[in-house]
Amino acid sequence: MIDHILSVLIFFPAVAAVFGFIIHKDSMRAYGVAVSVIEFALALWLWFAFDSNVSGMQFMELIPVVPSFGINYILGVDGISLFIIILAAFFTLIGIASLTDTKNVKNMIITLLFLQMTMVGVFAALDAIIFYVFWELSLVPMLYIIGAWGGPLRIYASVKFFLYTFAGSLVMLVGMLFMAYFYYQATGVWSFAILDWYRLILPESFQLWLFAAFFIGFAIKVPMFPFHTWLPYAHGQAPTIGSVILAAILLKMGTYAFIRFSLPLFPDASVFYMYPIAILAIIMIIYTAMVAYAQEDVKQVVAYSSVSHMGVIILGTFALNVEGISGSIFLMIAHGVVSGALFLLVGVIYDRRHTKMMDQFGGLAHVMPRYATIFGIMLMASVGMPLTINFVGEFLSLLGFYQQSHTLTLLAGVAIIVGAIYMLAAYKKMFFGEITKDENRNLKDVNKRELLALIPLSIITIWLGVYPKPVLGPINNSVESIVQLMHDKATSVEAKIRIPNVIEGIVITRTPAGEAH
Amino acid sequence: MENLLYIALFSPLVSSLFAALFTATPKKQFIGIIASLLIFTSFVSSSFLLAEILITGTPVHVEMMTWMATGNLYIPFGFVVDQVSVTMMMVVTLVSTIVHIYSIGYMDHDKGFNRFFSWLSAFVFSMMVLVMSDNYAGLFIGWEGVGLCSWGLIGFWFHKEVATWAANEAFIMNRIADLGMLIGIFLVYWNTGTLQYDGAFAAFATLDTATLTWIGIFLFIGAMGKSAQFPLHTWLADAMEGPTPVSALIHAATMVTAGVYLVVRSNELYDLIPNVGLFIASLGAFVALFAASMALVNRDMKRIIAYSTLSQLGYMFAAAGLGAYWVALFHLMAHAFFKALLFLGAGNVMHAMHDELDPFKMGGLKKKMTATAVMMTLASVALAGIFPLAGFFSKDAILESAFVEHHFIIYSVLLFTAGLTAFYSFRLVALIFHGEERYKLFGIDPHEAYKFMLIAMSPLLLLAIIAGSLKMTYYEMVTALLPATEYHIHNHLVYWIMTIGTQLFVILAIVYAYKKYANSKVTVPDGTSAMENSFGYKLLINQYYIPYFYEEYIVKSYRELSKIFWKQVDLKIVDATVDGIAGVLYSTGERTRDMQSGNLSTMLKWMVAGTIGLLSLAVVFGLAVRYSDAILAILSGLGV
Amino acid sequence: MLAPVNVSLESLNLMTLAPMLIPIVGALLILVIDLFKSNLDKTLYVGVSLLFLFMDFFALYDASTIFAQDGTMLGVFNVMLIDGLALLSQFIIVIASMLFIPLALTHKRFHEFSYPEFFALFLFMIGGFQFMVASDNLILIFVGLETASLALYTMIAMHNRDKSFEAAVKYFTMGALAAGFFSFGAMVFYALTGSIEINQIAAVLAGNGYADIGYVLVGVVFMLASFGFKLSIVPFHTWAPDVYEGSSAAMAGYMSIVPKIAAFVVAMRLFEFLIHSGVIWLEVVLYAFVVITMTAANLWALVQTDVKRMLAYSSISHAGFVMAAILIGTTQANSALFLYWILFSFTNLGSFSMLWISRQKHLPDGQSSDHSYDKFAGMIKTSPMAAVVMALFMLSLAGLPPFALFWGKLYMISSAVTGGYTVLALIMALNSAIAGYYYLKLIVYMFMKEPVVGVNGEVYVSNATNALKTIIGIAAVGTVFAIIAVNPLLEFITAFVYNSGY
Amino acid sequence: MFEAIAFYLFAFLTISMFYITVTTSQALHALTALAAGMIFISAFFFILGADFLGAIQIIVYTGAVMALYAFGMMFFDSTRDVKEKQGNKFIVVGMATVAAVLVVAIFSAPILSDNIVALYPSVGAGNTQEVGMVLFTKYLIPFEVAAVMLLVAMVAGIVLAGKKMDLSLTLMNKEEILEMNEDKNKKVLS
Amino acid sequence: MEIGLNHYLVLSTILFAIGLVGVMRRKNLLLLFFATEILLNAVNIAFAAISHYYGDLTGQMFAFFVIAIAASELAVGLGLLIVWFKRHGTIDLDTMTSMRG
Repeated sequence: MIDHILSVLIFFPAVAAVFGFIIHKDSMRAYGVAVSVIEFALALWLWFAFDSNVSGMQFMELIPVVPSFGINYILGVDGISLFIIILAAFFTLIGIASLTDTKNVKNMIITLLFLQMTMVGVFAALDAIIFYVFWELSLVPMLYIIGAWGGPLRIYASVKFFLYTFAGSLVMLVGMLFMAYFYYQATGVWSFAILDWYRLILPESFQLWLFAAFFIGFAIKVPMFPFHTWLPYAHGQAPTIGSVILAAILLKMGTYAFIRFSLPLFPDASVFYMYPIAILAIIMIIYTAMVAYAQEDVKQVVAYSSVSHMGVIILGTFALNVEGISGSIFLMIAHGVVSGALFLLVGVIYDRRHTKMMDQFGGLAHVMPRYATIFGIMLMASVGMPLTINFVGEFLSLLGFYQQSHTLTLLAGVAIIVGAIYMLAAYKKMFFGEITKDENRNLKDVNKRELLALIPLSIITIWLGVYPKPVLGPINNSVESIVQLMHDKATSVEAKIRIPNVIEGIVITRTPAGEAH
Repeated sequence: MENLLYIALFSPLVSSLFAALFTATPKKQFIGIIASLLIFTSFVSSSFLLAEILITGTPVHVEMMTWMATGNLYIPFGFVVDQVSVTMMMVVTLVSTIVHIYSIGYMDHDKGFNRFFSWLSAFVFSMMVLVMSDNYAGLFIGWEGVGLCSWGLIGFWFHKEVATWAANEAFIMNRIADLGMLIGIFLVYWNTGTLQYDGAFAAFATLDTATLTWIGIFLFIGAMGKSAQFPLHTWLADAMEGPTPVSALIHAATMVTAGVYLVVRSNELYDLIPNVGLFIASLGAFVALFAASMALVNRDMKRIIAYSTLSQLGYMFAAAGLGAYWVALFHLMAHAFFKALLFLGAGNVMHAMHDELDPFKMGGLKKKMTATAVMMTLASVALAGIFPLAGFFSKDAILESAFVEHHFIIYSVLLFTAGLTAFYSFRLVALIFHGEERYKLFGIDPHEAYKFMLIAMSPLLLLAIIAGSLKMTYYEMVTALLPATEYHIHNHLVYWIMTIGTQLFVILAIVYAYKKYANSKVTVPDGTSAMENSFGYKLLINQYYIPYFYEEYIVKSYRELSKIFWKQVDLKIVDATVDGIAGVLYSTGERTRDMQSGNLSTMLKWMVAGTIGLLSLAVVFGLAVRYSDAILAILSGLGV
Repeated sequence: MLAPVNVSLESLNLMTLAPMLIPIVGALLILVIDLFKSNLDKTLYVGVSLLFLFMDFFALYDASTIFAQDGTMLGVFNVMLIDGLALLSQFIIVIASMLFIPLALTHKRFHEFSYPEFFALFLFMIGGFQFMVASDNLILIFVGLETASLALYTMIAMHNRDKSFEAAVKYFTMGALAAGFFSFGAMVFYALTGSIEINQIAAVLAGNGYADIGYVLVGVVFMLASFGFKLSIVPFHTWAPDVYEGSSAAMAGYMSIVPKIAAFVVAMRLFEFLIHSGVIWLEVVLYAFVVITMTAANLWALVQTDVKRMLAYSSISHAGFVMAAILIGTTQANSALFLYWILFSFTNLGSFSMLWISRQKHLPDGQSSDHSYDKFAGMIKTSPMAAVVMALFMLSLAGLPPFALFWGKLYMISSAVTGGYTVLALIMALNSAIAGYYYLKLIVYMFMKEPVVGVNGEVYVSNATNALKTIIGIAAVGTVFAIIAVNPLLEFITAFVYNSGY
Repeated sequence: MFEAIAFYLFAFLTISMFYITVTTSQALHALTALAAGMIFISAFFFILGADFLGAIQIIVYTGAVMALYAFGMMFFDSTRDVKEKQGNKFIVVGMATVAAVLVVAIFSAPILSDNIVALYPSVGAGNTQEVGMVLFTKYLIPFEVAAVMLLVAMVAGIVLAGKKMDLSLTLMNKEEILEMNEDKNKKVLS
Repeated sequence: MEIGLNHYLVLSTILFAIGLVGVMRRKNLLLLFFATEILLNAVNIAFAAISHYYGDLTGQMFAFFVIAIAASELAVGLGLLIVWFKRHGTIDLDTMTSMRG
């Protein structure tokens, strides 16, 4: 089974979802929890079976699908995707376990399980078309979740989410087809396998165009400024569980794809576009942070904060060195945990008050101290307090990018200021001051079910902030091989300089650590 | 030794977590006691470490575990106890132990008692991490950690709008500086390949001055935020909204001095870039004067002390900037003792006065609160730098170093400030403890604080008095690590003239303050006197209008800009473009759907029209092909 | 005096006629049965039709095995041309017909199915289309086309509602005009080359290097107009929405597939050689047609309020999309055309059938047309299975992977990419995104809106019988599991197309 | 010379006849003009030596088609003036003129092709025989398909014009259909 | 003056154009069908002429089939008109606008 663990991880939830149709709705939640616990256990097994010292792909599977056109069902996992897969399993579990009594809970759980299939699929796929299949397919459950359980503008929000992403990814598809065609021209064989594409060295002019095509698809998903406007609507209207999964996992698809596709396939173009993208990322960071500050709806604050943080991830990715890329991958996980938790927290208060407007709150710390504490922890993680999970990622991303540009990093570093501004302002509005609204006087503090979701997240937030090594180690190995690949493939002189040669680099440093202590 | 180090480091953390367990439960006295005991444990361990260092002179260095390692970056949790850090550890643990004990009494009636100790201990832990770390990243952990705790403690009474506002202001201002710090760290990493102090310092020698200057500047920006140097100083006065023990510990004795610590710690860097050092010194001197001037007129007891802190921080930076690192550190230590004492005394007064802060509404309190009055007076004497108290030795050393280094402007500014310091300190003492008992007008019945609080304060009193005598011992210890610059004015005459002159000047200021404020004519100002309406007074009482400027021009414009970004740019431009594209497509469909009129005749006409359109194209194309040569000839004739 | 003609029977290769003759014989049989005994139940005729279609299928299978061995076959004085295109398109025609005809077994009674003649006409039509695709002689193409069209007009009218007559008349009249265009175009080519056989025309034109480019273009214009009508290329598409709306849903679905594939094959035969000989004008015009048809039809589909009309415009858009294959003209593109159309057949037939099973005789309250979006509101609550299946079809039409049409789109766009039509590939991709909106709209109605008050669940399956459900089931399975079939299909199609020289 | 005179004469006649057909508001005039035009066209066929075609033209068009149209006209009661709302006449005439001018412009050029080979050359036998020869060899299959087409047309005509179309099962509900069936049974019985 | 193929082609085109005029302007469906007959007849002339000038019978064949097609179309067309007329009492195509957009 371990040989096919990725397929099992992908299709187990889907099969379970199909069987879910025959489960009575009263037992559905138990069923959903059971399935997601098994899935999470499988994901953990994957982690234990994963050999952290290997930088390449593990647990590879290959089944021909359309061999004459080079489409194969190829799966594999490396340090980059491993943890996002685990995160996906984890958040589905948390999401189902903390699901409050919504209408149609059965449909919701079935949808979530399907969504899980697509999420795991995206991160495990090593064939561009299979990747694309899962990538697109993930839109459908999310569309349904937003559209069926969302707020008053849910239909607008869900359709916008779907179409925007769909349009972008179609452009990306054209890019993929081009890539396959170039591969065909070079080798005489059609192939959509990413690992095959890695071996292809394209002229820079081609790289530029292809990079742009892929970029549109990824950038909308991330979402990068100025393609981000679907996100506030989607988050604003989605039910809590939808926002949690959207922020924690779905957005990561875009940034993950940058690392999986754009960088190793187009090293020269990555260097060429580094500054424009970094500038976009900086606009994302500062501008959306300011927009977040202006929000009146706490969920929108978190939503815009997501965009802002994604900016840092993008910046780290385009640092094009091991520190930056590792940092950005770590930040993906970190942001997943933290923003997921924040959305859960917003959901907690929404369940009680049925509003997300901050002026309706105030002084909540008096009546909900536990809630305020957990929110505070996540708030501090979100603003990048050291020893929380976010800091590691943010620090490494910015550190990495500093090698490429000092000024831009300085600008991007404003993230830690503006991030603190909107977050603290929101926290102050919600939790501090006297209680002004009578409805808030008798609010119940977080209950057991909510704690069940929030406590593990808090623990992870601190644990990985203090001791990121179990995650950072495997990431580092895989990233080193990718950076090396980029360095080897780069054709332009500038790219050769910008992308460090890892093998050489290792010799220089690594201050001998006093491991004896 | 490692165990001692770990005990010193982690017992505050244990204390914090222990108290945190009870945050949601009602007040429990034993939590305060246990927390104090744990902090005391830390103090004891630190003392042992100090003894160890004094005896052996070798630093204790441990590496606990890896924190971050990726690419070439390797950051461990490493801790070092050397002469510099042990000084800080002693200061921190001692003052915190006292503040913890004091707080048991001070926070007696507060329902956030448990939470308070959790935060306070967490602060101690962060501070310990800050001073003990053996690398910049670890320092940054503590750096941010103390910022966080400061936020939590300033905003401790979160139901008060001003308190939470001040907390956020402090946090955000510190963040601005932290960005500088972060950039400094990046620069260190990319230029030296490591963030460990020893590795980085070793590599600094090989770097060019420009790079070093940048590193120095950015690290100092970080220090400016934490130590509230101009222009990031406004948060410190506002931070006085927090409980007074917090002000004593964080905003006087420890956290705000972290900036000085950073400069001292990076002395090998700043030694290489004297220009930056000079800038630091100048800024320090400026802040010393600037803050002292604001303290002259202020009518808020805690704020006066806060400005005094600010002013003294300026002294420290002046010293550090001039290369007299050990002097800066010594002043830091001495200042910690008497300033904490001053604050705790102010806390007693506040308790007695039911949180009244205006010294003009007090007066004559010495009868009711003799112990406090004595302590605060002695602390003020120490602050003013009167022989033989602690302040004299440390401040005098700073003045001397400025003089010896021939920075006479700095010297004179600092000297003048010393006079101001004496004046405002004794203005405060006079207003509080002497003169008419004005508090009676407000129907307040003051009483002395708990005895154990006073006892807890006594070590500080002792140290404020005798710390000066430790100067040479300290000098010998710390110069093992810091540059051993001893400032001696070789001409004895000049030395004596200077010392005595300074003393006289200061005493003059004290006497003037007493004369002006310790008599019975002092009344509660009502804003009508000529002085209160003078330009200078207004300028000072409004803090040079700097907070006003920040609020009106920076905060407001940020808020407005945010609104504009959201309402105008995001919704009306970015999003509207997206929706606009969809809208254009849709309305194009809507407008052209009339083509499908449903009338057969129209349909037939469309078909014919289509054919004719094609025909015309065909003819054009056919002609173009047939006469292509001619067309080309014409075109070339036209010069196309 | 004329010499007597000696023709050996073998040289006629009469076997090439078998697939076309089978449905014609079937049609005649139905007419004869009706003569002897009227008032027989429609199930008999459905059965007979299916039987003959199966025979037809096996005849085709037989022919295709021969083709696989011997290559292109000519027959009966070289009028018949059995090549890969002919076989592939006939497969599509016959299979789509087999999927269509059981839809006659409805729960409600409808006028057309009470006629035995309906089934006879249906089989005649299939025969007509088969002749049309299996020849490169313009006369036979014309006659086959007219046979099929005349039958089709009648079958539409036999639905017997005002709208269906209106549809039939519109279709007929425009068809007559198109027939005029076709004959004029054929005349021009004849005048140019003295021949009306496409390969001969191609040979002659290539021989003189397109000296009479003006004439060629006039011929091409009229042919384009004629096939533009059949393929519903903007601006010759105007009949399509009205005719789809007027005819029964099942018929509309059928019309969106079968006549078009026949027309595509002829268009491919006719225009491919022109494209390849570098008639730039044609390339430009086709490019414009493809883009305009895709885009404009999509835009009109956006604003529809009736699902059937939306599907009609969507079919136009899909036709435009597939037209790209003719423009690109590589083997990959032509294979993509067939692959696309096969996958499209399943999905589109499925979605029209979903409309068919929800057909009521009378409009529910508050609805202006048979299949307005409102009817589908909240369907997930009233009949979840139907909603899910319909959503599947919509997603497939939108080109969402891994459903059927995605693979067609993938291969088609890929062929554009390999053919060097980068911008076209992008336009095709973006058009899919625009199209996403209106397919999504239906899903939104079904899944995210509350059911319209007073409509109960039975409305949606009012016309359902097991036969209908089976057909929809087949279509759904084909749509969902297309991923498995793509590879064998692709290999099969590519081999056939390649061996036919396209 | 004779050929030219005949050509121009008949060309003038056909054009004017057809012009009348499309412009007159009298249906009867239109019909007559159309029939006349058809006959004049057959004259061209005779001129061009396509005797068989000429005969067919007269028989099929002027005989069968025109007769059918005449019946139709009587049925539709459109023997009198036909009132037609006209939109923009300019568009109609303009478009047709443009079309004609464009095509004429091209067609006035001679065909340059020199490699045209007559596939089925006239061998000097009578036109009818030659036509028959080709029709029943090469065009046998189209001929048969045309027969099917005519059958389809016939069936279509019968079905559409039949009485059964008067009632629409599509629009009737169950009860009405049952009732109708009973009526029918009664009729059969009676 | 020799009458060449071009003359016939031009004549055919003119007749075809007249047919188009009829198709476009006629609102009475019966008269509209007349116009479609003109279209086909116009083409027939050209076919016969080409056939004559090339000495090839194919054109006549085409013309022959065109006539057959015209006849069949007529049958179906009239059938449709009859049904419409029975219901609506008119064969004006302006009455057929129930579907639009």
